[in-house]
Amino acid sequence: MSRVDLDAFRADTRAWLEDNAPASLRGRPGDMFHGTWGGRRGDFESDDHRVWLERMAARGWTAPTWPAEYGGGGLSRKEAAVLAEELKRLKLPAPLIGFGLVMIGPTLLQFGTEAQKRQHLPGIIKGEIRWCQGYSEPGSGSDLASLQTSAVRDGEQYVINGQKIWTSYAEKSDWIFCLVRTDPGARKQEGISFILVDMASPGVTTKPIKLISGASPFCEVFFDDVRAEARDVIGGVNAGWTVAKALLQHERTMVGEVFARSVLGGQQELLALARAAGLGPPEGSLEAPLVRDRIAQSAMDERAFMLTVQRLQDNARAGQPPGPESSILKVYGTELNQRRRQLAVEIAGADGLGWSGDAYDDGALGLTRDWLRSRGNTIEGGTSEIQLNIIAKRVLGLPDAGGAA
Amino acid sequence: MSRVDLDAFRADTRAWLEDNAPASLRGRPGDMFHGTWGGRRGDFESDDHRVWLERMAARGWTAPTWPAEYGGGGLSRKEAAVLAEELKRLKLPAPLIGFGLVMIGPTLLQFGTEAQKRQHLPGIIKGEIRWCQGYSEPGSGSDLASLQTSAVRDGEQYVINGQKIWTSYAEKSDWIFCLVRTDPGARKQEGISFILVDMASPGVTTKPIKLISGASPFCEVFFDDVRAEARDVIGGVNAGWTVAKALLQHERTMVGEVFARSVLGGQQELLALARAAGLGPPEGSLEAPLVRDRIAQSAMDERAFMLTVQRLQDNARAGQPPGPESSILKVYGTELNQRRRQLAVEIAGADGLGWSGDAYDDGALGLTRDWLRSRGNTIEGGTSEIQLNIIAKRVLGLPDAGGAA
Amino acid sequence: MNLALTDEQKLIRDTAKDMLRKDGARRLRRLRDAAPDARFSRELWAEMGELGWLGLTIPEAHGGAGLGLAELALVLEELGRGLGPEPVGAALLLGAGAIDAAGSEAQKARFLPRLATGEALATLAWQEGPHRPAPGIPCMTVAEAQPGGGYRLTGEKREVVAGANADVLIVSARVGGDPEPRLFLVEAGATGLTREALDRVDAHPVARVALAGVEVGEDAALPGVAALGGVLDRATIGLAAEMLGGMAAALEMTLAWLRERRQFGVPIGSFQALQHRAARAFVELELTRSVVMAAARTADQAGVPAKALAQAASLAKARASDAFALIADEAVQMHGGIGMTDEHDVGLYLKRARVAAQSYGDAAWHRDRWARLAGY
Amino acid sequence: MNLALTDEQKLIRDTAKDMLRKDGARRLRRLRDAAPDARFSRELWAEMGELGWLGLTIPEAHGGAGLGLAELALVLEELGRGLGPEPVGAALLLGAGAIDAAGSEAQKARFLPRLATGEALATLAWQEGPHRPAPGIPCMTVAEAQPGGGYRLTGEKREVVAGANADVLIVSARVGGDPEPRLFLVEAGATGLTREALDRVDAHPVARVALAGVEVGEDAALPGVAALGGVLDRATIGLAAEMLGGMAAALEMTLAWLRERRQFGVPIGSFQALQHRAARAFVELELTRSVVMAAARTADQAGVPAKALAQAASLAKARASDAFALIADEAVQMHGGIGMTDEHDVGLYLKRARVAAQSYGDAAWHRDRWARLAGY
Repeated sequence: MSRVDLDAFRADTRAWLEDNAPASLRGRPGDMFHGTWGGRRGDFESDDHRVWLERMAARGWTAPTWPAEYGGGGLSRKEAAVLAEELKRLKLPAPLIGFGLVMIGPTLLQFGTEAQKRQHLPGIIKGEIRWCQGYSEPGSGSDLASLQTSAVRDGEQYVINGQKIWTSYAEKSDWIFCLVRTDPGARKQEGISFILVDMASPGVTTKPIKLISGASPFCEVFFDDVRAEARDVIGGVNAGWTVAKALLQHERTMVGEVFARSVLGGQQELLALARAAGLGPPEGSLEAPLVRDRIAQSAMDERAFMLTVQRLQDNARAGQPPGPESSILKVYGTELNQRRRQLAVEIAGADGLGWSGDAYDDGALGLTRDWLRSRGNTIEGGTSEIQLNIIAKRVLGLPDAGGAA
Repeated sequence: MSRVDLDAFRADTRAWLEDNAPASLRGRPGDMFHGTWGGRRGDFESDDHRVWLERMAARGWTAPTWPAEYGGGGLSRKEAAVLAEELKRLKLPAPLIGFGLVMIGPTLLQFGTEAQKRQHLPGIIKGEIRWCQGYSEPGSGSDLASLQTSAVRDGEQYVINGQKIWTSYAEKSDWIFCLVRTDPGARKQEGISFILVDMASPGVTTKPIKLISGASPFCEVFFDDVRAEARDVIGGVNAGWTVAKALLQHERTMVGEVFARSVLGGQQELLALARAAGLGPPEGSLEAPLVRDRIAQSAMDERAFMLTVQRLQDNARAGQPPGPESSILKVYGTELNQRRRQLAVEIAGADGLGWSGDAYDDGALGLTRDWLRSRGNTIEGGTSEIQLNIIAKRVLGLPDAGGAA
Repeated sequence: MNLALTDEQKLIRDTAKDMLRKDGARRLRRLRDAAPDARFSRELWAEMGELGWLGLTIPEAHGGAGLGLAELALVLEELGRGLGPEPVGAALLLGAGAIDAAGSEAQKARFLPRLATGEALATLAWQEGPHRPAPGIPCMTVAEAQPGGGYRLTGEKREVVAGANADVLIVSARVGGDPEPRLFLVEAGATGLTREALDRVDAHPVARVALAGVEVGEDAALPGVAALGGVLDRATIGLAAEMLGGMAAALEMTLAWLRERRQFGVPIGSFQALQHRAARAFVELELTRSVVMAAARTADQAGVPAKALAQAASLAKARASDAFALIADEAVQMHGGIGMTDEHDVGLYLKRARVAAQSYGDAAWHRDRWARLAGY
Repeated sequence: MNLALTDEQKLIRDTAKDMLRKDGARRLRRLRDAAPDARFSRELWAEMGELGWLGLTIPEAHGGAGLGLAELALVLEELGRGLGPEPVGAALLLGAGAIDAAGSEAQKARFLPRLATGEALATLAWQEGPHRPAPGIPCMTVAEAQPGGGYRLTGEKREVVAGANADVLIVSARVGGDPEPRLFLVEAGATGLTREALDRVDAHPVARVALAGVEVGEDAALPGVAALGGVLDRATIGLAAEMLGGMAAALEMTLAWLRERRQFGVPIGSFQALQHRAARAFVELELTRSVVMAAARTADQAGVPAKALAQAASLAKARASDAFALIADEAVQMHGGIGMTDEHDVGLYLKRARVAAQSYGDAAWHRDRWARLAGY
């Protein structure tokens, strides 16, 4: 596409957004984890949020680069970049977020049959179906391929029994993409299938897991003679491991980028905390040199991390697709966030150690919870240990000692 | 021994030292690595040093607790402690240092036959024979038991061929205690013998190894059809691994304690460097808060380490013999020294980076060399990795994955 | 100073292990489900008193066992191992400790025996900001001498251990132009005294205390001056001992998990990267044990100079803070997902580690003090 | 700003790899065996000039290639990988860089073409103490304006890269009461100029320079004022690029050893503890690459504000300092005994890492500056 065409696209987009983006949403950009998740039970922060989703989804701009035939925007990468810039110009939130758009959708585009794409993609794009992920099991954490949830063929269906754990927002989701064992006799990676299951099916129950931070973003999901359709196996029966790995790599890149966004502004937050704790005047030089040094270190690490995210993206655009290097982002981004959350609590001192009650203000209570929650960052989405194994073996080519990753 | 007897011993000792310790040596306590090493080629800093060795050796006080029948002092632990206190009171150097006293001597006492003790201990105690250690080989570092130097029986002798490496002061030593393979067919730990070899034997050659610090404290030792006596095998033929391990554990404890002594006074050295570098006035508060924090950290780590050395000694005296916990001292003491040496160079800045020449004063040149030398501390005497393996498996009881330590 | 345990000390430790360590986490969970001001069981406290725990360091003349901090540290270590939330350290080292260090004979005779039995609980209200203050920052609570005798106390205190539950609060306050605060006994029912129990992340009992012109008699003032520093140093060593127990337990729990949990067909404890990290955690634990034991013994030396006590306390607390935080972080990480769940105890150690690390001065505060004491 | 390499940049890198990286360690060893003042090969320098390396960032109008720091950084990275001791970065960024940034057209025309060919070597003498000075510490070298025109320079400079070998020294000196120093051209033969080559641990050419009333003409003063900061920032980025190459090479050398060296019947690179440490070293390397590339591109932006350049330089240098030190330490440790021997190259990286880390401001200095620039 020529520069002239792109300029025209930008002008049209800008005009359309000015006409269609609800005024109440401008200046509220949101982030990857805070926004409209959609789904059958989807509730919206406001009617304007619903209108915004509907208008964007009608153009396929909830999934700008997906093919128009499935309801996507059909935009080129350059057009999508222009759209992103124009959304950013008005500080508009994404019309829709969630695992449909970033995980199962791209997986369906890569591995799905034409029929599977036609069946599932439109619901994702319109925000009608909210998805969750059924991977880990109590006995299968880092060693995911040892999973035991079984799926037994019965006519045109599979009968599923077993338990998943660490499923984000399972209780709010409509469908789940699952790894199940379809051939118990095969070597462990070879008997696994990737199947889609409607959470409304009889026999599916969910139970929230309370974390040390007090929140319950994860669930256990139990399958008790749950029937799923055989046509919803993605990538072929007993070939699910390939699909799963592709999705995991995608997840790592996403998690890294999410952390990249979430660490933005860390310096200002830490500075404000330090000044509030009496470690410096409202403006100007901080009087606590050790804290000052740590804030600077954190800010500089944050900037280095952002630049690394950008460099991998620039390389990808230059034709060097993201490989196992994405593990770098996962390892570093999550540890950076942990260091920042701990530093915030340390700066706040006793004010950063509250659990509940009026004696602590909401910001202070958030510090405690965010610090506790951050400890899970290096565990979820593939532990740091697994990422380091991946870097050592797949990037650095160090010899295998057997076992992990 | 009663307190009264001990007091009498103290009075006698004090009187004897006052009479016999050369005045020129008082106030010069020395350390584990700087002193009189003795040996056939032993040269002495001064005649007084030679006199001091001869007088102390005549009483067996070069090895105060060793049995008098081999020339040792025959003192009880409490008497030996009194002697040490009285030596310290006059700040006298040890009359003799070296691997004879701290490594092969104790090993002979534990594993030697009566004939072996009678043959070798007196020479150690009198400082007539200087010893070195022949353990590592180019292909056998951490995996010591894979050593290849061969010893083939020939009548009452063994014929030795092979190469040792990292032998401290081999070129200045008279005898070497060696690990050699006497049964090439046995499993690797089971075909090893511990043998004593006269360095003057035909076929022994040494070659110094130049380190990155410029010094050459280590040598390669080559054995080319060297003949050693079969009676000089310690602990039995093919049973050398047991002897070697006991000696290694002793070496670790010793190295830890040496580092304990060598780190003493680190705070004052670092402070003086910081003041000299303009980071603070000649007295009083340091103006560089980050450097000040690191000096305090280093000083506190040093103190914690010293207290741990003391605690293990106190436990040993209370009947809890030192076990694999001595690896803690090796790991921590060597890393502490590395941190301190690097901090010294960082404080000195460009003044701490000289290699030679009048532009740098001797103290400054020492900073550079000591820093470089310290990098080897975590490698020699069993790498930190090996020590951590030992702690994990033998102290913490974590399961073996096969392989190392 | 001897850093090996005596037989008597081993006996105390073993008894504490059987009675205080056991069930600590269960007691903690029960208390954290209670309202913040109900996070103290008077029955259990009386029981502990009956068994002699609460008089351990109180002089025999006042009904205690007259033992040293070296012995109490073993008890606090066992309490810390089991996550026991009872304010034994604060009661003995801050409450009874302040009265013992600065009180008159009459005050000691009046309070110490009741504290030793657990009939009453005393604590010390000294902290005023979110951090231990830097040197030179004065105490803002003031005690105005009243014309008719006695004092009128005004100010706010925070992070008062068991502050909502104590029968007696010892309050630091400045008198006139004196830079050093004095200590005053304030009984629970005093007019103008309000106490707000806090719900802190570790669920240990702690409160904010406000004094709005609380009037106390002449006999409420402890005569000893400049005693606060020593009392705080002893309490700091006590906290470090509790932390030592916490980190030891968190590491042991983790080692057990490393042996038991299997992935990729082997126990995860056979992975060398985890082995080395566990070994490093153990090294830190052992060094912490040395400094805590040395600090307690230093405190027990007759006539120990204030500077030596302060150095020993700072050494112990700085190291305990860093080591407990490291070990608790590693413990959660090595437990994986299960370590992040509320139902697993390892997270309770993580929470206690952070609170303890930031109490009575964090590691950086104590390094700063160490340097100051050493003259730089 | 795009952080992917263009095809032209890849070509430059590959050419530098073939010509500058190769044999660097051999050249370094040869030079370190020479006397300190002979640690520069004029023949090799002229050859490098002929091949175009020395004019890379000199404007085309003055005989250079007119390329940016982004391109020069790739060359310096390759030089650093091979341990090449030639002062390419200093010559281009300090010597030619100062003349280009602050010189008059006549000065540029006179010097730059000779620098681009390698016929002459220029460097900058700015440092006066063992550390980069904290803000507010004035330059102690003074330039007294002479009654008959021209200046008289008095002072001492140290850590002058290639200071004993340069044909032209650009000297920073204060004029009258100005707080900011100005820059003056001093040619090698000047009366009153003495230069002492240092034998530094990395064996790179560096000297102390004394100016005992060196008289220079009016035309020796560079007219540009306040240019020193920007020149140093660009040189700092250049040094970070060289360090990036050094750490990359040290890590690659270590990875090769981990694959090759066998103990306990397996390659030591199969031990997970070493794998994880190697992986962490790689993460640090990759982050360093990002900040170095970003800094070079920032410097190349037309009209970049001084603050943005300073921030980018500090980010790059702080990270490069810490990462190179970490990787060099790990490289020696993982090599084991052989890594401690003088004959193995890995120790040369360790030495260079430390010198580079402590040059142009160490990591703490640059964090301090980052905070200052950000207003805290």
